[in-house]
Parts: sequence; C-alpha cells; structure tokens
Amino acid sequence: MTEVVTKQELDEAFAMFYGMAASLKDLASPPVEVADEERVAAAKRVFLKGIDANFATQLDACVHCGACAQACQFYLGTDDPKYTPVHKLDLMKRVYDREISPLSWLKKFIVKDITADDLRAQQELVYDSCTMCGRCNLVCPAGINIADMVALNRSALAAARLMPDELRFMQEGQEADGTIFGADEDLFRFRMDALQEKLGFEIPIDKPKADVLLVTTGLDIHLFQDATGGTIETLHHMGVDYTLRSDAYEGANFGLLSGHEGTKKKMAAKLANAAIEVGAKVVIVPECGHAFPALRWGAAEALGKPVEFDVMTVSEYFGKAVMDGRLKLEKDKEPRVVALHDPCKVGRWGGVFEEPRAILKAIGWELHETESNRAYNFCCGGGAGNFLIERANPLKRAGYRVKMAEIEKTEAKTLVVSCGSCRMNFEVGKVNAGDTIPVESLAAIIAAHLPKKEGAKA
Amino acid sequence: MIRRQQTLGERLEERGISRRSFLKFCTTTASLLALPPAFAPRIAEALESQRRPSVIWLSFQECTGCSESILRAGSPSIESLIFEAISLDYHETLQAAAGHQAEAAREQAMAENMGKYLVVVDGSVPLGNPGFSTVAGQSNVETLKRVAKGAAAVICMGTCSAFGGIPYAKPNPTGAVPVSEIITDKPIVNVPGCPPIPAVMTSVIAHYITFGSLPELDDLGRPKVFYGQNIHDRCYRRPFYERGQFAQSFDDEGAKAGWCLYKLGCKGPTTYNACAVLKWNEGTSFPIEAGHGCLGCSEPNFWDKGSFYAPLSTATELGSGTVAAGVLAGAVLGAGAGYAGRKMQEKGKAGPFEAPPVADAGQKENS
Amino acid sequence: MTLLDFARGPALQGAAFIFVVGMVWRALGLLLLHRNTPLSRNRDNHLARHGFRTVLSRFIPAPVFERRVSFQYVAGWIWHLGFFVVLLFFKIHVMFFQGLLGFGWPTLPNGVVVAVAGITLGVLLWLLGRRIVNPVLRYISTFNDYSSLVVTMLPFITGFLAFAHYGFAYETMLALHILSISLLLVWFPFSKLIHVITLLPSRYILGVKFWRRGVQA
Amino acid sequence: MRPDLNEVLRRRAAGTGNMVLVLHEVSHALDRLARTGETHVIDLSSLPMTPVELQQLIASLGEGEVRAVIEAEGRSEVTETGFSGVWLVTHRDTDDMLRGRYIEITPLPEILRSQDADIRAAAARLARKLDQISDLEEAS
Repeated sequence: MTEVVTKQELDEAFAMFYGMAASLKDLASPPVEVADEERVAAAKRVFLKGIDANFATQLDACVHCGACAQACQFYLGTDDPKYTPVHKLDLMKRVYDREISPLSWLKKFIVKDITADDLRAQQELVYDSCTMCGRCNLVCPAGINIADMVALNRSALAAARLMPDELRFMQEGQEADGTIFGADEDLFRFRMDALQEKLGFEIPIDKPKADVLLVTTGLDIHLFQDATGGTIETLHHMGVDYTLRSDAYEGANFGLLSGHEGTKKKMAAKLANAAIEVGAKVVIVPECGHAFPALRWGAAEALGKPVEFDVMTVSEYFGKAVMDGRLKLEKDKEPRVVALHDPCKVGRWGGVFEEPRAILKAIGWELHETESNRAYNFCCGGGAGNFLIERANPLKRAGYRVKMAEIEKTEAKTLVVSCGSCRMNFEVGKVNAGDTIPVESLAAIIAAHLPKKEGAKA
Repeated sequence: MIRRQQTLGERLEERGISRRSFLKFCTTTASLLALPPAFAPRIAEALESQRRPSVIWLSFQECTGCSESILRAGSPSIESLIFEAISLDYHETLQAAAGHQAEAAREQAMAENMGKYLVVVDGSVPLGNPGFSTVAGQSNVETLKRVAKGAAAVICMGTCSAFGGIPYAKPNPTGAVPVSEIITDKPIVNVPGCPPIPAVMTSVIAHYITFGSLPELDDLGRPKVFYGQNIHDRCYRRPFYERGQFAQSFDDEGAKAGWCLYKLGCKGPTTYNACAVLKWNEGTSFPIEAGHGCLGCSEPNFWDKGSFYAPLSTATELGSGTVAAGVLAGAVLGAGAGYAGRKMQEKGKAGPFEAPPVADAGQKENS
Repeated sequence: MTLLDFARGPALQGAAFIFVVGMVWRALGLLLLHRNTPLSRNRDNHLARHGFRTVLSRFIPAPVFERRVSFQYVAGWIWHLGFFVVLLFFKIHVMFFQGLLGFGWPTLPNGVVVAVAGITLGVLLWLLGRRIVNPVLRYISTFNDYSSLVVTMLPFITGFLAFAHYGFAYETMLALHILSISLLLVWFPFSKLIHVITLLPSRYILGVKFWRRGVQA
Repeated sequence: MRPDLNEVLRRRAAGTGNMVLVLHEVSHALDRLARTGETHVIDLSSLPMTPVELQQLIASLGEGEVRAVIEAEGRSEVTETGFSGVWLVTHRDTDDMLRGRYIEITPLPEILRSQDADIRAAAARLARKLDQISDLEEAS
C-alpha cells in the first residue's frame, strides 16, 4: 500500500475538518420565513403522499408494546421514554388517522390536527434522536418499519422548512453546488492529482466509457484520503476498467439525510445519468454509508424507471472480488484482533454483511464480533447526518457509549469501519470519551494487503 | 255464617286434630318459608287465634292446572290443613253452588269482608275481544276489576296470571295481559310456575295470617323465599356442571349418568324457583331429576325465549344474515373510505414540496 | 325483556354486526389505498416466500433482543394463547359456536380452561400494571391502550364470575359476560385491537422490505 | 355402550360436599347446648344434598337409645342419634310422603312433649269421662 496520508496528516486534517463541521450552524443562512399554515400544509402533503397502503397497514398494527425502545440506543443510552421509536410516529399517525385512515371520518372528530408547534417539537425526535438505523424494526413484534417512517417525518419537516440548520446548510449547499463541504471540482481535481502523485499511476478521470464508475465524496476528499486512495489503488491493482467523473464524483446525498426530496432525487439522478453515460456496469460508491442506499435504492426512483447498472459499496465490491477469487490479499503474519462495525445503511439497509468479513478473513485478521452484529448492529450513534447536528451532541455521546460498550467487550484492538460518517462519529466520540481504539478504513486496509507483485488480475 | 267466626284453633280442636299435628304443620310451613324452625310456635299462635280470611278464586284464561296443583285432590295431605285456615268462598271448579247461586255467594263474601279478603287469580286476562273469556256474562277484565277493588291483596297463581304465560306468548291472539297490568293499586303476589308448587301458596297464606302481611317479594313480585335462588344453584346435578360434564343428547352415556343438562337447553341457571328443593308430587322428583332440562316455566316470557333445547349461552338473533349484512355495509364503507384515502394520497402528490416562504421575506427560494 | 334476553339477542347481534362492518371497512379501506412499489432491483428473488418467513420468525424475538424483550413476547404469547384456548375450547363456548355455526369440536376439561383463564387474566392484569408502572409504556400509552386492555379483560372477569356464580345472579353475570363480549366486538375494529388483521401483513411488508435488500430479518 | 353403574354411583357419591358442613354445624351446636343449654334446629331440606350424602350423614350420626313414633296427621319419627342431645326428626304426611327432616340439638324435641293445649283438652276429656263413669255408677 502506498501511504497516501500519514497518521499525523490525518489527525491534523481531522482537527481542522471537525472545526469546520462544528461551525456549520453559523455558516447556514438565516432560515426562510414561512407562515405556520404553510408549514403544516407542506408537511401534510408529504405525509399524504408518503403514507401508502404499506405504511398505513403498519401504522394500524402497533399495539404500543414498547419493545422498540429496547432496541434503540438513544433510549438505552438516556433512559428517556420520549425517545421510544414508535412515539416518533405519533405525529404522522395523527395525520394518517385524520386524513387517510379508513376511519378518518370518525377520527377527524377525535384526533387533533397537527400544528406548526407540533412540527417544531418533532425535530428533536426525528433528527437529533434518530439515525433511522432501523434496529427497532427488527425487534418490533409487528414488524413496523419505524425507521422509514421517521425518514418520511424528516421529509415532512424538510417540506415545512424545519430541518436543523446544519442539515439545511448541507442540503442547500449540495442543491447549489452538487457537492458537500465545498469540495468543488477544483478541490476534487487537486486531491486526485495529489493522490496520483503519491500512488504513482494515473487516475482515470472522465473516461468516456468504463465498466466501473467510481464515486467519492466531499468527506473523503477533505479528510479520509486513505479510503479513497485505498479504493483507487485496489481497483488499479485488479486492473478494473474504471473511471471517476469530474461532474459526478459526489456520492453523499444530503437530500436523503435531510429529508429534502428534490435534492435527494436530483443528486441520485445526476449519478445515475453519469453511470448510464459512461456505460458503467457497476457504480462503486465510497465508504460513505448513506451514499449506498441513496444510489442503490434511490437511482431508479429518481429516474422513475429501473436502471441497468449495479451499485456497490467499496466493501461489497472488494469483498465479492475476494470471495470469488478475483482479488487475492496477503495475510498478516501477526493477526490483529479487530471488531467490525456494520454501517446501518450498508448492512441492515443494504444486505452487505459477509463481504467485509471475507476481506478480514483473507488478510488473516481475527474478527471479534460485537454482541449485536450484522443486521442487529448498533449505529455508531451519529448516522443519517446527525454527526453534524450540534445540539444533538449529548444524544450522540449516549449513542456512542452504547456502541462502544459492545466493542470494548470484544477486546478488539482495532475497529474496522467502511463508512466515512461512522468513522467521523467514532473519532469525535473517542475524543469526548477519551477512548483510544484506532478506527480504520476497510478500503485502506485492503490496499495495505495487496500482494507486492502484480499478480491478481480481474 | 257462624263457622266463619271460629278460629283455626277452635276448628282443629273441634275436629280432634291434635296440637302435635298442628305443630308439625307449622314446623314444615316455617321451613317452606325459609324461616328458622324457631318460628314455628309463632305461626302456630297466629293461625290459632286469627279469624279465617275469606278467599275468592278467579279463573280466567287458564287450563286449571294450577288449581289441580294446589288441591292435589286425590291426595289430601298436611297442606290441606290450610283450607281449614281459610274460607274459600268462590271457586268455579270446586264450589258446589252453580249459576246465580255461585255469583251470589261471591257477592256476599265480598260485601262481608270488604277490604279484607284475598283474591287468587289463575289465568291471564284477555284485553282483545271480551268474548274470548267471560263468566256469567262478565268479561274477565270487568270481573277482575270488580273483585279486586275490595281485596286486601291479589295472589296470582301460575305464570299466566303472574306474567301472561302461554296466552301471552307471541302472537298473543287474545291480547292477554298479566293481572299486574290491570290491577295497580293492590299488593300483588306472583306465584309463577306452570303449574306453581302448591306449598308456595299455602305458605304465602300462612305468612299472611301469621304476620298480617305478604312475604318479602322480589322485583317480579315473587316471594323471595321460594324464588330467591335459581334452580341451577340448588340442583343435585350442579357438580357435573362444575366439572364440565354435560349430557350431549337425551340418550347418551352422560344423560344416563345424570350429567348436567345445560347443553340440552336446561334453563335452570336462569330460572328462579324452588323445584330443586321442594320437588313435585310430594317431593318425589322434579323435571331435571326426571331427565329433562328445566323449561324456565316460572320466568316471564318463557315461551318466547328460543328453543327449550338450545343452551342458554347461545345467541338468539345472531345469524348468517347479520354477518352478511355486516360484510355488505362494511364493504360499502370500506370502498368509500379507501376511495377517500386514495384521493387524499393523490392530493399529497399535488402542490410544491416545500412550504412557500412569506412573500416579502426576501429569502432565497430554492424549491 | 330481561338483561339476558337483551344480551343474547339484540346486543350480541348488534355488536357482531358492528364488528363485521368495522373489520371489513378497515381491511378494505387499507387494501384500496395506493401502494408504492419500488423500482430498484431486488437482491432476492423469493420475496413472497421470505416475507412469510418473516411473518413466522417474528413470533419469537431475535437472540440479541432476548434479554430485553423476552418478557413481553412471552407474556404476549401466554395471554393470546390463553385467550384462544378459553374462547375456543371451553365447553359452554363451543356450545355457543355450535349454536351459531351448526358444528362443534372437542373441548378441554373445565378445570384446565379455568386454570388457563386464570393465568391469562393474571397476565393481562400484570400487563396493565406494567403499562402503568413502566416509564416507556406509561409514556407511550394512550386511552386506546388502556381501554383495549380493560375491554379485553372484562369478558374474562365476567366469565369467571358467571362460571363461579359469584357476584350478581347467574343470568345477570351471563348477560354481563355476553355484554362485555359485545363491547369487545364493538370496540375491536375501532381500536388497536385491529392489529389482529394488520399485524401479520405488517410483518410481511417489513419482511419483503428487508429481504429485498438482502437482509434476512 | 352401557355406562358402568358402579362408576356412576361413585361419581354421584362425590356429591355437594354439604354433609361435612352439616356435621360441623351439629358439632358446634352440641357444644353450645352442653355449655349454655341453648337448643338448635337444622332444617335439612334447606340444604341441597345428594341422597347418598344424606344416607352418609344419617349413618355417621348413628343410632342412640331412643326411638319414638308419633302418629299425628301422618307418621313422624324421632330418633336419638349416637350422640346424646342430637335428634333426627322426620315428618311424613298421611300418604307417608316426606314433609321435612330436621336435626334437633336439644335434650328433648318439642314434638315429643305432650302439648299444653292437648293436656288441657285431655284433662277436660278425662274429667268428662270420670263424670260419665260416676254417672254410670250412680245409675247402677
């Protein structure tokens, strides 16, 4: 592996980036003045559109058993019953009961209409204290998809222009520039040039046709260069026909995270169209949790038609390559004891579980599973854009503690992560909690275990 | 008449009936009235010293089963003693006098005992055509009103006079009603049953003579001591009910083994009467002991409460028609609600995503 | 008309009518709503089968949740099973159904049914207490939750009293028992008890959602 | 298939359980009689019991020294049970049908005693008889 960034450089970049992220709120433009009735009307439109027969059935299936609280790390971390997952759907249920429910003719007389104040109060519940990790979905005896309904709540609040300032800043920024953290094309090219220099081979950008479209993200461009570098190095090593595109390099989608539908679809469509244009069979999204669902499950929705290309996240792509022998990795002489974090958006919501484990096995590392693993994994505590929301810091810490407690129990010496924002959240959590366990990118680890001689070919 | 001025004690003495016999009667009467055995002397004392009350018996739409039950003519028993205690001045079936003579006897008894005599009624009163039931050219309702006017109390013997009984059952062609619907200003004791247990009447009269009042009545005007408990609670087959051992048919093993007849439609649990304790035919048996479920004959409307052979806990009106109507109505409502819901969903798809800003805010609009 | 006549006749009939109307109304109303279908490619080709697998697998909690939610799963199991055992295998109830349907089926001895009913009622009471005491449950509980629990318990209480000939007279208790069932029937379609028709479909929906994404949950 | 009659009888014999209750009541009443002289009557017809139970009850009380028969509008039987002070009183009517059955806890059941009214009537009757005898003697 070529060290594209040193530990010290990374720490410095992290400190700088963290400072920037912490000031997002102040960078955001003042919120738009909106009449309360308009907020309510817009939120209702989103709910009415979003509550389909499936959601309706599930809303009518809840018996208030309270099991979901026992799966939620924000409840477990705070013991505050208001963070009970299904409670977060109460507002939506009111709209459902009054407007769509088969009993709406009766419920209109009983259930109170929602107000703008209700919407404001809802912010804390669906942004600060929920990362839509979906763990509650798995404990629910009724199988209610609470997480996706929280996502619908976020959309409703976004429509009511009540998203948190940090996310609004990110969403507005991406709506305007197509990228995040100001990682514009110049910075992208600058970073690629720098990587190219260190890696010692040419990184294909804007090839007209390629089998694989590689996407990166502002977070990696700014900060986690090791992840991007590792991915590129491994692709190069495998001899894959890939390219990056200067007009479609941003994998993050703050439309999805903030709940802003327009931005969500716009960003997904942009990447999808680019993939179609280069004739990609596979789009590799970076180690960025939500970039995967945004494209894997969102591309076809954004275009309004099925898409031909596959979408894989880095760990999935290389994991499959390892599993079917296209990628050989060198075993470490002294195996390291590691724990693996399955990012919610890639694991529970994406079905990528065995691929990263295959990689760890291939390099001979000893994986100590956390008690909750694979689909039952705990969130890092700051997913779904929450790592940017300043006022949610205490909640993030509570969530982090729950997660880290499981990791500590495994007695692993290193935590392997293949998600930038998880990694970011772990780093911040470590600083706050005084933890020292190293958190490493899976992509960088793969690159570090590529055979020295050019051997394996795709 | 001289005889009527005598007390019971004098009459007993005259007839050579011993005090022991009388004590025996009083003891068994106390136990019928569910009074502690210690009450027997008080009953004895009262019966001995009181003048014999005059009793007028009116028969309307009835089958004479009640009279038969009371008199049990073929079997004079200790109960017949009560006829020594009363002066039965009018009873169409029993009295020797007939025609005008009989009516005259009644008028005389009424005049002599105005305000003090007892009226016993068996049979229901038709309010339809007066011709449905008349005696001596007088419709039942007229007779009842006339006779009851001077009565101290009315005792309704049998389900027909107490609750309307079988003439009252749907479709009630004669417009029959129970006595209580016509007479509202006199104390009424209902002694329902088809027929009623004879001892009940003697006991009521004994009570009336002893205490000068009617026994305690329940909300249906029945003496509580006889009608206070349901047949089920005192049924000797009750243990089988508790164990869930039910005869499934009248000829199965369970029936032979004397299991509970609940499943065969026994109305014991909802029928308030003393049959299970006093029994019939001088304490020989009662319907359940004979192997048939209770019909509930002493309860109001017993004839119209569904099959005698359907268990009590079954629904009487619920059927496939109800369900079909429900499905239909539900389908209409559901289709309407579904349509309305779809319209709301479609409404959500119209309109902008974001709430429009206040016009003069001058903020950038980015939707 | 006595209370029992009313209960056995119009009350039960009316309640059953409302029950059927409500259930069909809600079921059809839900089915007729627009249903969003995803456009993205599935990771799994046997969604229907796997959806049913989720329907079944959710009857027991995943091992990782056992420690925290086993109690309520087990409590739920016990009282639901108890409810059906008492409803369907008590002799007198079977007689009721026989009167309604024209056929019956084997029953359990009364002693067993009484024991099951006692356990069921005990669990229900405990769940009620838990709903009041447990902070999470107290927080999320609404009138719908408490009323549904009480309305579910009433037939047990009245049934016990009627069977034991305790409290009011038998026919009054029987009438109250039938009325409490009527209340349950009326309350059913308009309360959270509707989960009887929505819960398993809800699991199926989530099962399909997860399996589609390659997650066996 | 014919039911096993013995089995049926055994099951019937299980009964209402009231037999033991009655025995308890007798025991308490007897105790009171011994201490305070207070008498007590238990009306057996007011308690549901199977015929078998009644037989058992009577059997368990046993038979004592006194057995009296009263012919008064039907036969009545008064028997002292195996427990002194506990009497079994049975009233029948002229058809020999059972009218009542009582357990009396008393030194002497009231029905056995000659009744005051009967005594008075008897005295009068005897006096009349003596008058008749003396009249006859005078006449002879």
